[in-house]
Amino acid sequence: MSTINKSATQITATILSNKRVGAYHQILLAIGDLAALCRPGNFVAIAVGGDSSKMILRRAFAISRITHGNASGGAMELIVAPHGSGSRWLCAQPEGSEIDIVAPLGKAFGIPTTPVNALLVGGGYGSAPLFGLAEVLKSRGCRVDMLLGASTGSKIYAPLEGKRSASTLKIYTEDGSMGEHGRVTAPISSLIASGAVDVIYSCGPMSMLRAISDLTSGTDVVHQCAVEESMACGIGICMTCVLPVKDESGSISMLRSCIDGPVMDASTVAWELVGKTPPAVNS
Amino acid sequence: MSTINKSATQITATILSNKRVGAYHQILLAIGDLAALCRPGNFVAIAVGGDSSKMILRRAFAISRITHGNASGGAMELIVAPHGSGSRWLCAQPEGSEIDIVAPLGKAFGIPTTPVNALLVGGGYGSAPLFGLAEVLKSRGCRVDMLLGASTGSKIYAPLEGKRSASTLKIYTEDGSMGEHGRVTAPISSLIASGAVDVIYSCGPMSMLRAISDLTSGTDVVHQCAVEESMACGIGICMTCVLPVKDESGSISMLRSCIDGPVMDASTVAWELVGKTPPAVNS
Amino acid sequence: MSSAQTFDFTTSLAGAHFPTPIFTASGCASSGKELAQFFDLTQVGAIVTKSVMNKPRHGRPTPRMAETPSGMLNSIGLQGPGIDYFLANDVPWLLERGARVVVSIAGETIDEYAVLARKVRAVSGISAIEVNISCPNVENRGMVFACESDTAARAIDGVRKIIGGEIPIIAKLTPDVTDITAIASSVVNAGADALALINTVLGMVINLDTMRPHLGGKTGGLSGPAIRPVAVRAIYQVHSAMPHVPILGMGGVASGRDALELVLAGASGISIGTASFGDPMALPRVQRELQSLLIARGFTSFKDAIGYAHRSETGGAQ
Amino acid sequence: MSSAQTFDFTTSLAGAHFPTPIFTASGCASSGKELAQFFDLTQVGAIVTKSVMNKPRHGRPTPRMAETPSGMLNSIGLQGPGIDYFLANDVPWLLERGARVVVSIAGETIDEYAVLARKVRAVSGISAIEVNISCPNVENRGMVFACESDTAARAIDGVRKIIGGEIPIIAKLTPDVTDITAIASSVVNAGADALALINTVLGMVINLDTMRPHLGGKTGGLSGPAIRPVAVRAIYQVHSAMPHVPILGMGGVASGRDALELVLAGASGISIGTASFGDPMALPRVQRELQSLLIARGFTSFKDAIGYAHRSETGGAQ
Ligand SMILES: Cc1cc2nc3c(=O)[nH]c(=O)nc-3n(C[C@H](O)[C@H](O)[C@H](O)COP(=O)(O)OP(=O)(O)OC[C@H]3O[C@@H](n4cnc5c(N)ncnc54)[C@H](O)[C@@H]3O)c2cc1C
Ligand SMILES: Cc1cc2nc3c(=O)[nH]c(=O)nc-3n(C[C@H](O)[C@H](O)[C@H](O)COP(=O)(O)OP(=O)(O)OC[C@H]3O[C@@H](n4cnc5c(N)ncnc54)[C@H](O)[C@@H]3O)c2cc1C
Ligand SMILES: Cc1cc2nc3c(=O)[nH]c(=O)nc-3n(C[C@H](O)[C@H](O)[C@H](O)COP(=O)(O)O)c2cc1C
Ligand SMILES: Cc1cc2nc3c(=O)[nH]c(=O)nc-3n(C[C@H](O)[C@H](O)[C@H](O)COP(=O)(O)O)c2cc1C
Ligand code: FES
Ligand code: FES
Repeated sequence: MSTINKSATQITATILSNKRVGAYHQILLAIGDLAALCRPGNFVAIAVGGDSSKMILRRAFAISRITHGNASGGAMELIVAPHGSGSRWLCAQPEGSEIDIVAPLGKAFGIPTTPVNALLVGGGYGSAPLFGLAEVLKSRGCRVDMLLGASTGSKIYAPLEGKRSASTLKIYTEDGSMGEHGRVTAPISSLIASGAVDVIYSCGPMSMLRAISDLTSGTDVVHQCAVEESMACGIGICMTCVLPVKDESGSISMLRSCIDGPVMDASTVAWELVGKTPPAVNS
Repeated sequence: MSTINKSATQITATILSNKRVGAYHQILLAIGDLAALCRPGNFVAIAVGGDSSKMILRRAFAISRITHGNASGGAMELIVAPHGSGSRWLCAQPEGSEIDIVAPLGKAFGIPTTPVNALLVGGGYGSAPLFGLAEVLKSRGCRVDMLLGASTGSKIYAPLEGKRSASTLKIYTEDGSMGEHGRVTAPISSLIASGAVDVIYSCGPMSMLRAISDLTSGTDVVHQCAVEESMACGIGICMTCVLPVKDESGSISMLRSCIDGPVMDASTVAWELVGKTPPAVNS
Repeated sequence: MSSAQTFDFTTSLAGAHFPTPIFTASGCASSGKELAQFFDLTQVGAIVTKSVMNKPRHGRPTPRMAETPSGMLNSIGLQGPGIDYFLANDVPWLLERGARVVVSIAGETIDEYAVLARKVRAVSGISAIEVNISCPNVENRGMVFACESDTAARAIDGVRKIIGGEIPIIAKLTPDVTDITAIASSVVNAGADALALINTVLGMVINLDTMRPHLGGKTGGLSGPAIRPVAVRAIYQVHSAMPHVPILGMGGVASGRDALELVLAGASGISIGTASFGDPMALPRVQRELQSLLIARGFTSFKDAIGYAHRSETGGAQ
Repeated sequence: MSSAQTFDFTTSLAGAHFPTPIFTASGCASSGKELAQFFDLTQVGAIVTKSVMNKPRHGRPTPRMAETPSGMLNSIGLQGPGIDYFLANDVPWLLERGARVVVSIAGETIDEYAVLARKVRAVSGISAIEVNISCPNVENRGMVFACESDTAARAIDGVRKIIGGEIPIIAKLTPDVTDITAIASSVVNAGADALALINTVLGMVINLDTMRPHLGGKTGGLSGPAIRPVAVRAIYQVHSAMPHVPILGMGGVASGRDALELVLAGASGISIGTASFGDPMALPRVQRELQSLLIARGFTSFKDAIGYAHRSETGGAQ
């Protein structure tokens, strides 16, 4: 009936594997036919805590990668940081557990119709959706460079994966424990200046997304970012996850990052107003 | 400092085994040195639902039996009916799970100093504390007869155990699916009349306890019953579990069944006032 | 014993009829569209839309939510597109598809309620109007309308003058008052045909990292299972005081058993709010569960169960 | 950075001093004795005893409790031995062992509060008196004293006339009012030296087997983590309105992080109620956890954290 989240379904998925990788858990869920409907940038909303849980809201996680395959259908990979009680519960679920998920949710990354030079920038677990995205872009003939950053080396997810899926990979850590010492945004200006970048795809902390937006503003580089706001519902019914976004006329709307995002055109986000009340609507 | 619950401790106990037996689960917990402090009639209060549980109160269960023994210390046996969400959670915990318990709690059955003829009457999971009690009574030279009753056969816990621990065992079910057809209270009058009973120990639904009290009233038979009231704390601090009890002068107090019970002298309980407000206190 | 085929699940609120008593809760279903992917909107009682104001509104700054034990706080601040856009776009979309629509309105002044009622009146096909008076009154130190009998009654009176008698007026009350039956009786006297009970309970969470109130709006509304006992109490009290005023009950309903509690306390319909966040299929599920529980208890019609907990111990269900 | 050795954990409530800010909550520790098996009563701030009335009382019929999501309802009905027995037996037991004692009193009439205060005054060694005015006033249609500024103030005034200036008077308020700051300011004007916030929230559970209210007393008081956001909000509002009136905070505290929320909102002391039912060692545990959290945030003294959430964004902790 509706066009919002038109592939989304609620299913019970079995955990195929759950492995600690650095500071994260790599969790593989059997999702059957749903796999065919998931696109890079979509996310999944997961019920946490079991039957008698005091946690009443789902937790959102980027779909890191989809593997199609064997008899039992496709699988969905997640990269989960044990943060608070919900994500820690998920990371503690053993292989074989049944998990209640709703997926795929939200807007996916836009894929160019002609080959372009793409720069993928991930911060922390923000690298999650980039591996799957890189594969799709490469299959369309794009050149894919990847930058991954984090505060420390254990928070760089699977650097070897990165190497496999991108043409080049550079890693930055703030404490210098892996890759270059510094922030993942450091090389972006010169990459843009050298003309090596047509589109930037980014995912990570809001401050990183905003910093990249500052670097691309005034350039021809398109910047698609996957934002992260606290979400109560993940399906567009609660209005908790809003972000100030400008339309062509410059007027600002508070858009829901769960259904109008998480992937957004970074140049339309009014970054300076995030977490503030925009000026009153004039009508 | 206090004399209330003077052996009670909070410990983490490991589930040694969890087996379905008829309509119940027989659960064995490793409790180490605590075993030496538990007496028949004491109960244990168990935290349910895990770390993120919305169930904030402990559940009370009679200690069915204590086994002393091997290197790791003693074990506590429980007989648990999967009733609501808390007891179902407990019944679903696999071997090896760690459970948060407080035990031993409450007043135990009084053990006669000289050998007597004891009749043990259990309704449903109310048979739980009777097996351990039977062993103690027999070790003191008492004759132990046992009556077990339930609505149906699957709710008679471990009839073979009963046979082993008592001199005689009679079973009653309301649907006639096991033992005699009828209520467990049926034979009591004639047993009393025949002089075969000095003390009755009972545990089961309040209506059963009350019916037995009616049968013993006006006789010389002592009746110790283990009552069951909804308990929020199990340790005497909340006043939810009260029961109207008469003192020698006949005046009624609302006593806490968790610390002044669960075992009570049935002749002092004002059964007709249970669930009602006694007349105002005169002072 | 009745079965799902013969069971009469219909309900009515002051003359408006619904095939089932399960509704969305205002602000927990947006304009309805968003849930259409998950279930057929025509199969539930009605879609209660997010409270709409006269002008478009941005609402409060983020963060707008905090999860709490068995509940959550929200401070949305009535973000919305304004009544004109809403009536021109969202309502027709729902009506065209055959869903029943209850429009929720919210104002900052007594006048704004009347203006909103006039605009709603101009659109046909709407089943009822829910008047959310749990909003700050800018003309009176931001005091919430529903916190005082006087302002609550005046807001409802303004709506009644415009739309009274055409479609039922459901006044939605806050539980954050000393005596909810007093507020209830004043809005009924002012012309409310039914009552919606309860709105969220005022709460706050302090963020332990910033050590400041977590929500952008500082305080927020507590909803979810945590407040269910408060909802049951409010419904029971009001139904007891005014048994003939129908109540749309809400507050922490996440399952059929929860819904049944509110119905027995006196609710003629049930709105499901926060539960849809955790389970997008909550409405059809609760509806199914409620029906089975009623049938299992020997009821042949939903209406027989309304307020059943008030009947004397000896009265029977059947 | 301070350590557990140098950290100043002491607090005071209107002149009464306590080695730590963690107290029991009235009605959730009986007379104190029952918890002595689980921890050393002298190691926590104080034992707040169950509200005692002038005469012995049976209280309400059972069932007296119902578990609810992340909370519980109780309807004890102030069962107790009466003030004479209590002062002759329970208070001496606690004082002899070196515990600090806050005596909670409850009355059915304005006079009864004064009578109770006179009896408490006759006993030395008591740290403070908590006046539970969240009880029904039999002289005024059973309306709870703390629901109206007037009756709330008169109950406190009666106590002040007897005991004012000797030991601190802590007025305990119900959150079930339209404006808790108004009630707070009227009791402070009447002579309350400090406030206890919050008592339980009125709720109800319907038993789905009997289809009637589950509790013997029909309604009951909701407590536990479910109501924590309400407690934080009430404490924040009252501290904001009257920053110099000390608050004994309570409502759903089950861990150090919960206690910290209430402290940052404005509480000078924290009572632990329902959490002790689930964990008899809750008091010493919460106390330990709170201290670590404060030290980790750079505080060297507990008092510096009181009401910290109200300070401007730029002010620092140290
Ligand atoms: C679109 C999207 C994609 C995400 N992808 C990933 C991912 O791939 N891997 C990963 O580890 N994490 C991801 N996150 C963050 C993840 O949702 C949070 O870490 C998680 O919700 C925290 O829940 P908790 O119970 O552990 O923490 P708590 O702090 O106890 O959660 C309390 C509440 O706040 C919300 N919340 C807390 N932190 C966040 C956050 N950062 N973002 C949104 N809501 C939050 C929770 O959903 C919950 O409702 C993503 C978030 C969004 C919105
Ligand atoms: C002293 C004592 C000994 C007991 N011994 C046993 C035993 O050996 N085996 C066994 O299976 N059960 C026993 N019970 C009953 C057991 O405590 C309840 O079945 C259990 O608490 C139900 O919890 P729930 O979450 O499954 O049910 P729910 O109905 O969801 O529980 C909701 C609340 O009500 C309380 N409650 C519900 N039913 C009872 C009840 N019958 N008695 C007390 N509180 C109740 C729970 O503790 C909980 O707080 C005993 C109870 C007491 C007081
Ligand atoms: C995110 C959110 C937004 C809400 N917005 C509104 C609203 O706009 N108008 C209104 O009357 N109630 C609003 N409510 C209150 C709900 O309609 C409902 O009364 C309350 O949440 C209790 O029900 P629940 O526990 O099922 O959510 C909102 C609740 C939530 C959680
Ligand atoms: C079983 C029970 C009995 C209570 N009895 C009293 C009482 O006698 N006097 C009083 O002032 N508060 C009483 N209270 C309220 C508590 O002191 C406290 O204010 C409330 O429970 C909130 O705190 P909590 O969530 O930590 O329990 C009682 C609470 C419970 C749960
Ligand atoms: S999370 Fe609910 S609208 Fe986006
Ligand atoms: S269960 Fe709390 S006093 Fe008995």
